[in-house]
Amino acid sequence: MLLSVRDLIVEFYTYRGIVHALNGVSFDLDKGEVLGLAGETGSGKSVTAFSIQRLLPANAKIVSGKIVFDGVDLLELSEEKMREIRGQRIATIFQDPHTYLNPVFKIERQFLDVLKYNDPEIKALENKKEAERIAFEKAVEMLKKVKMPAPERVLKMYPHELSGGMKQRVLLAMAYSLTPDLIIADEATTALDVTIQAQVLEIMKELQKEKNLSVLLITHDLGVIAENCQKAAIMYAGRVVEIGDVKKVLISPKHPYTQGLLKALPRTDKEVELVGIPGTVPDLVNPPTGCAFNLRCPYAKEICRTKVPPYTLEEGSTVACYLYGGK
Amino acid sequence: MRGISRTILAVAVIVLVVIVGAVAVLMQPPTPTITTTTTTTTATTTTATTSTTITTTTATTTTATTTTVTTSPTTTTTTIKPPNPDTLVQETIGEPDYVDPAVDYETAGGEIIMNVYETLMWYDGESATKVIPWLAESYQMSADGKSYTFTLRKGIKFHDGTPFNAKAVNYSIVRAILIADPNGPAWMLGPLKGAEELMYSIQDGVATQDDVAAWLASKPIEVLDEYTVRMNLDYPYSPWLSVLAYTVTAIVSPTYVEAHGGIVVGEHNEWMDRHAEAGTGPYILKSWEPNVLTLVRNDAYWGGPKGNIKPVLKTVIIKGVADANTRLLDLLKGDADFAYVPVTHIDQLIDMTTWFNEKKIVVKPEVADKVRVTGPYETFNLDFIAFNLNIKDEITKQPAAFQPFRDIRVRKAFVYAFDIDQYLRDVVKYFAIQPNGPVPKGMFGYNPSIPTQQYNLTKAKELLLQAGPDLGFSPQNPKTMTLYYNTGNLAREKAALLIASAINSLNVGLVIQVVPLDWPAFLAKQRARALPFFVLGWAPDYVDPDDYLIPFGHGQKGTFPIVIGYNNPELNTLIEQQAVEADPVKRQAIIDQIVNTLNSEYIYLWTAQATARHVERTWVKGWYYNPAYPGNYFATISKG
Amino acid sequence: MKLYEYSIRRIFLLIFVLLGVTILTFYLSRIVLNPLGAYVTERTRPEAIPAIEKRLGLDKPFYIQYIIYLQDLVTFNWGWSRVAHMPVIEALFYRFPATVELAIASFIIIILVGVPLGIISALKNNSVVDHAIRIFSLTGISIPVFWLALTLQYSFSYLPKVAGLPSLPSNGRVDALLYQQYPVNRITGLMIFDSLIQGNFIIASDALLHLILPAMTLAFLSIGAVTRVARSSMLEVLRQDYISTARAYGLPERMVIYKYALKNAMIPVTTLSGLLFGGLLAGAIITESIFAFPGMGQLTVFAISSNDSYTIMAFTVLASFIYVLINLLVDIVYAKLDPRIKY
Amino acid sequence: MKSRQTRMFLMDLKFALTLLRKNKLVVSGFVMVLFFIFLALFGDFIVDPNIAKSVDYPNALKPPSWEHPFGTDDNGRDIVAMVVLAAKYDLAIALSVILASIGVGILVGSVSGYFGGIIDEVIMRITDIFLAFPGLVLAMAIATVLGRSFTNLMLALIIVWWSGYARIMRGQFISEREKPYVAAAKILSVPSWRIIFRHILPNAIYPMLVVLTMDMGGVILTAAGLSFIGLGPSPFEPEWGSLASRGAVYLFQAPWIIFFPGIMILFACLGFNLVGDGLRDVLDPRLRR
Repeated sequence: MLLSVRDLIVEFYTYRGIVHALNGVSFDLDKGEVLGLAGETGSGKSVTAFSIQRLLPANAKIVSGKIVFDGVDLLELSEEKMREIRGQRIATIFQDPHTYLNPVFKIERQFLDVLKYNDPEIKALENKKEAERIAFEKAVEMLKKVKMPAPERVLKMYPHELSGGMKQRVLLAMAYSLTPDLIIADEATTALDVTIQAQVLEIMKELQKEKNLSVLLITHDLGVIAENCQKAAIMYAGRVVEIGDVKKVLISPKHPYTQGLLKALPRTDKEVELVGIPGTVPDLVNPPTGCAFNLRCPYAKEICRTKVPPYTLEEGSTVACYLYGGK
Repeated sequence: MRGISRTILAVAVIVLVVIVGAVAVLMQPPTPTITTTTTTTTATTTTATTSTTITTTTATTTTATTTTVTTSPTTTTTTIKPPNPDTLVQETIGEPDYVDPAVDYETAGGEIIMNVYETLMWYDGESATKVIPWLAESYQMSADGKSYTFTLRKGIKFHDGTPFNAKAVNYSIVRAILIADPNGPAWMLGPLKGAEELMYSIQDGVATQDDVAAWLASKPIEVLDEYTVRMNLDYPYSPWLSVLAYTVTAIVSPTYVEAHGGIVVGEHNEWMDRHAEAGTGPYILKSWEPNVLTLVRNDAYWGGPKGNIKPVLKTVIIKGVADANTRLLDLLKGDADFAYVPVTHIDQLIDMTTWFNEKKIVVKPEVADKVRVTGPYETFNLDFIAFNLNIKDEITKQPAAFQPFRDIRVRKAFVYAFDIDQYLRDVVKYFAIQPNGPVPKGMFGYNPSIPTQQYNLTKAKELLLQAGPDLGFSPQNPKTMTLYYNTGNLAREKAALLIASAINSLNVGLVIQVVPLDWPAFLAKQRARALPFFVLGWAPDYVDPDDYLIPFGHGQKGTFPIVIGYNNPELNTLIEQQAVEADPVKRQAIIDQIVNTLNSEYIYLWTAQATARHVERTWVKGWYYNPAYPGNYFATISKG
Repeated sequence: MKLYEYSIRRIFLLIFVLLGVTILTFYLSRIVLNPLGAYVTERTRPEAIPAIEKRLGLDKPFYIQYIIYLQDLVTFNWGWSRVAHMPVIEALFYRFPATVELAIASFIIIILVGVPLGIISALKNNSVVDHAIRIFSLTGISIPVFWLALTLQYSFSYLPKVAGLPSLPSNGRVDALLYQQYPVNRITGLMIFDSLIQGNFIIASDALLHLILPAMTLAFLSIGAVTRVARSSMLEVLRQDYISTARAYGLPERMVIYKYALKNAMIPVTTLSGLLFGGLLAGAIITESIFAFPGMGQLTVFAISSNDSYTIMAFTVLASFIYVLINLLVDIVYAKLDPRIKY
Repeated sequence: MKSRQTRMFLMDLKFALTLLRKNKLVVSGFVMVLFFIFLALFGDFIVDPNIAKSVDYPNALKPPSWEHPFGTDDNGRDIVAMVVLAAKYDLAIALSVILASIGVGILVGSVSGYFGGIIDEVIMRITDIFLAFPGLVLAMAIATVLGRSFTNLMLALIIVWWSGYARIMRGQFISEREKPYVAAAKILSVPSWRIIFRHILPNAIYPMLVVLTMDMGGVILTAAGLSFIGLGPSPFEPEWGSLASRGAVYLFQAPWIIFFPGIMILFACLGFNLVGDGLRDVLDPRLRR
């Protein structure tokens, strides 16, 4: 098992009070596997991504839980050790390409710095000039891989001179150039329009296959998950409510929330009447007791309102709901 | 709320500590007794009185460390050897306007001119009343007193090597008249034949080349031979010899001036304004940097009339230092040999109690071995407040509606309201005496028996209450008036404040505001007759009562009567009579009559006739005081 | 639009602004202040005044006077400075380098102290250090200039002298006596620079000593402003996404802060420092007059107290020119620093 | 619609106040400002106002003592009394200059920012002239011609101060002008002056609040500077700046004349600046962590 997250609880300290962003997130990710993490905005998807990388902002605190990566609990690591893992072992691709590249440096500078500090081969070189040259070549090679036209010219340009799609490809190239074991794609394609989105996902799939990487694909677009992931996990109000094989979860959803989500999804193959989920996403400053979804769940029982439902295995998917046993 | 009250407390505590700490520290300001490292064989004791350091770092508390080390000063008078014996450093205020004798009209420039150039007549050492022949050997006055013939000394050379002769005398005086600077001293040469008329036409821009040629042809100054020259006047003028002792008649080397732009009618010679190296005097102006003038010795100096003047100092540096405290410190540290110490700071050098009681200058023991303070010497600087009888509105140029000073009771009341004792004791610290009229003490024509003005607040209130109804002011409907003074002069500012607060305290319906004005703006308002009443001063040109009676008394020609609208024809004729009266006894009688009439009209409130004092290091020798000198005469000074 | 065209357009606007300034200056000096004041004393005969006006050309109608004034301005014949006793342009030539030298000295202190303080205060946000720095910088901009100058003079120059301890000089630009013995001939007018070239280390060190107190006074006032801008812009930048990218890609924290964050944060700081330097160049009026530092500022104070309108006009035109020029330079530098700016 | 907007505003205000209360610096700044305002309002009751109009040379330049905790100035007046009386003048000059300048600034800035084009270019160039022009010279000209008085000092400061605000307001209006709510108002043919004053101004004014608070201190400092070079009011109109600057001549004999008025200026300005600095953090939404 490459990555296993157990009961991760994260809180944010703001002026309005303590926001319980994650209330016990648990899931596993195997080597070479692509896990889709879906949920509405505010369900804690990005917080999970940032927690894995330990890049949470100053006012956030990981209360408890374990993130075991390749046998090592990342939460115990020193900042120095964590720095080595970031980039070399775990890479992240962020959502809005426009703001994730430093505006005042050319692409070349940023790309080469990343390589020089992470790529073992380049790090070993004493001669500065030599390191630059090899890093440059590697960058060009990676950019070609992500089907970037005229990579040499792109490297010499400033971020604001590139389009959104091209910038995302640069980030992709940077991420993959370090051959990490795990790629976290946090809404990596949401900001792009559909045609570019498809191309980028295509490139990610090829790179993933070629290097047998495992990918944690975070998105709210169930369609993207259906095409690209083997397993899917549905998050709601800071907890994973259902996780399992993508086919099972999307075609025969167990958890009422997943069912609600799917019902709200327009289908091309058949006529269907769209039904929204009543109520709104709970306020995380004082989350509801028991199962967070109980206010909006049609099958909610007394127990749902009092006790947090445990995970039970139900036809190959793990689900946290009292409909499926568990007292 | 608890958080807030704690911060309020914290802030209050910090503020309090800063202020209380400062108050404690400032209780006794350190008197500047400087310990000097000396080079003499007998080491002097270092006397360090309380030295307090205030480290007022921002809002944090003040740390006051007071170290008191007082050891009794040694009784043996130790002579401290000056660091550089042949260079004198003088720190004073301001800089010359120009150093060209033909145009310069203030003391800073006068000091340079007096050391670089020389005049036919000059003062004999310390006496200001007697002028003796200097560059001239002897002179005869014609019977009608309208012409003077001078035989000049032979063998004197200008700094540029050319000989001093009658041609140079003629050239120098004619030059001053042809430049005719309206703000300059050339008007004093007015009595010379046709000179006044020519100067007026030059100043009015109507003089033509042939007017000048005609005037020169009329030979106001005749060069009889190489070393004799005769000057012809339009009318007998007894002060002419003292005019010839004024810097405007300083003799310059014609060859040097011609080589540097010559004479242009009505225009300054910009080179001569900035350079003074073409005279016959003991020093030459070597350089003029911002605030620093350097004089160097003229080794070929002819020695003066008695042949006894041999300049010792090689260089004299005159530094303009605006801040009095710095001058004082440099003096005490030995970086300066002369320093102008104003009244506000003199109490750090001399023992004020002996000065207040016995009017004797005694230097404080701690600085006695370093500094010598001599004086008080009478100066002829007269400060006064003048009342405008015909106030004009500056914009409409018409006489203003409210003319309080036309009523003699108001003028008298203001004179009574001025607390002269408080002014002399606490403001000018007795470095001035109360004048009794326009003629300053120490000048011919001064009569000690004339009574001085008295301070009597009750009488002042009485008079103002009487005058109030006639002039339309009363406690119920008060009128405000503005008293102007020129910024920068602290003594005049305090005189204005004193009279203003006195009148305001009477609350008879007159409210006085005090407003400072820049000098040029003050003059512009004065010319426009817009100053209701003002504080000002007058300094002498040449040492003669004529130079005071005209400006204060003469309705047509007097500087002040013109601007305050005062004209007493009878007084005008008396003033003209005394100018031409040769017999001193008769002249004194006329002058007394003039002064008494003027005082009876209460036109002026005489506030002070300043007395000067001289401050120098103990190692300076050979300095002497003459009220007529614009500055120090360096030729007789040495350091040792 | 290329940078070149942008500059041309800005220079055209600059000329327009300068023209406006000359009109205002002309109005002030000729109509409000009446330059005659500098040429007429209490001894001048009233009848002589018309001739003086004619000589100064004051009797002509205003617009002609203005045109003559512009011609004089362009031909650098800026009239006679009564206060400096020399033609105004010569006075400027003499005194401006002194102001420049003081400006450079205080600018160096401002940047070396202000920027690091701002960054530290941003990195340790809301900590005790941050509060201390904020109080220090806010005090900097709450102290009256002359009060600070006089307190420094009192504590570092007067008291040590009284107590016989070594003290900092607080008067003038170099010790007159020392300058007599080791004269330095003027090349650029920057005392320290000139003396160093000529190997005259005595004067160089003395000039440096004389610079300390005035430069410290000037610096203390502006450090506050620089620190606050550096702090707020650093805080702003640290929250940007590209910083988390840098961290996510394992770049060392030191590099993330001092290379990636710093360059972005420095943009607003550069603009502010440019403006501050412009202010310093215009002459530290009060500081120069307290420390008797013979620069433009001191001359202006003398000119104001004796109403010498030619010197005041020269100072006004020079100060406005510097302000406008510095603004242009700051904009251009801003464009160089931030590639996103297009014209 | 109205109540909801005000309710939002009140909620926001309450929220801002809670933030302010937490920040120690702001509270201490607030205390200083309150003390300054208290002195200004009640000065004349605490101390007899005609001390300022009288002179008493016998006990001039007396060092701090129990009778005169702050010592006496060169005209023999007790410095504690003068400092208390001066607070009124300083508050008056600060308030009047700021209010007048913001008034003019808004007018000029809004017009040129909102309309843009030629109007903007012309107005901005004129503002540039005033920005480039050294305020000192203007103050001097006014003081010379009209004489040195308190009102003239105020006038001089106003004439120069407004240009800075005009520029800031213009910048604000340009950025607000692009916002959709302005376009919406235009479509509904709302008259432009209403758009400017009812809609854009409330949003544009926020950043100004910080600048205004800090400039309150700035005005007092500039006035003190002008007093030092001799352009301040006459001795009968006590103002901290002129009180302190008159002490410069007596620095070494009587340092207390400069020290105490200077300290008052420092605390007053520091107060305003602390409050302003705190305000900036509160008003800047992204900094609300």
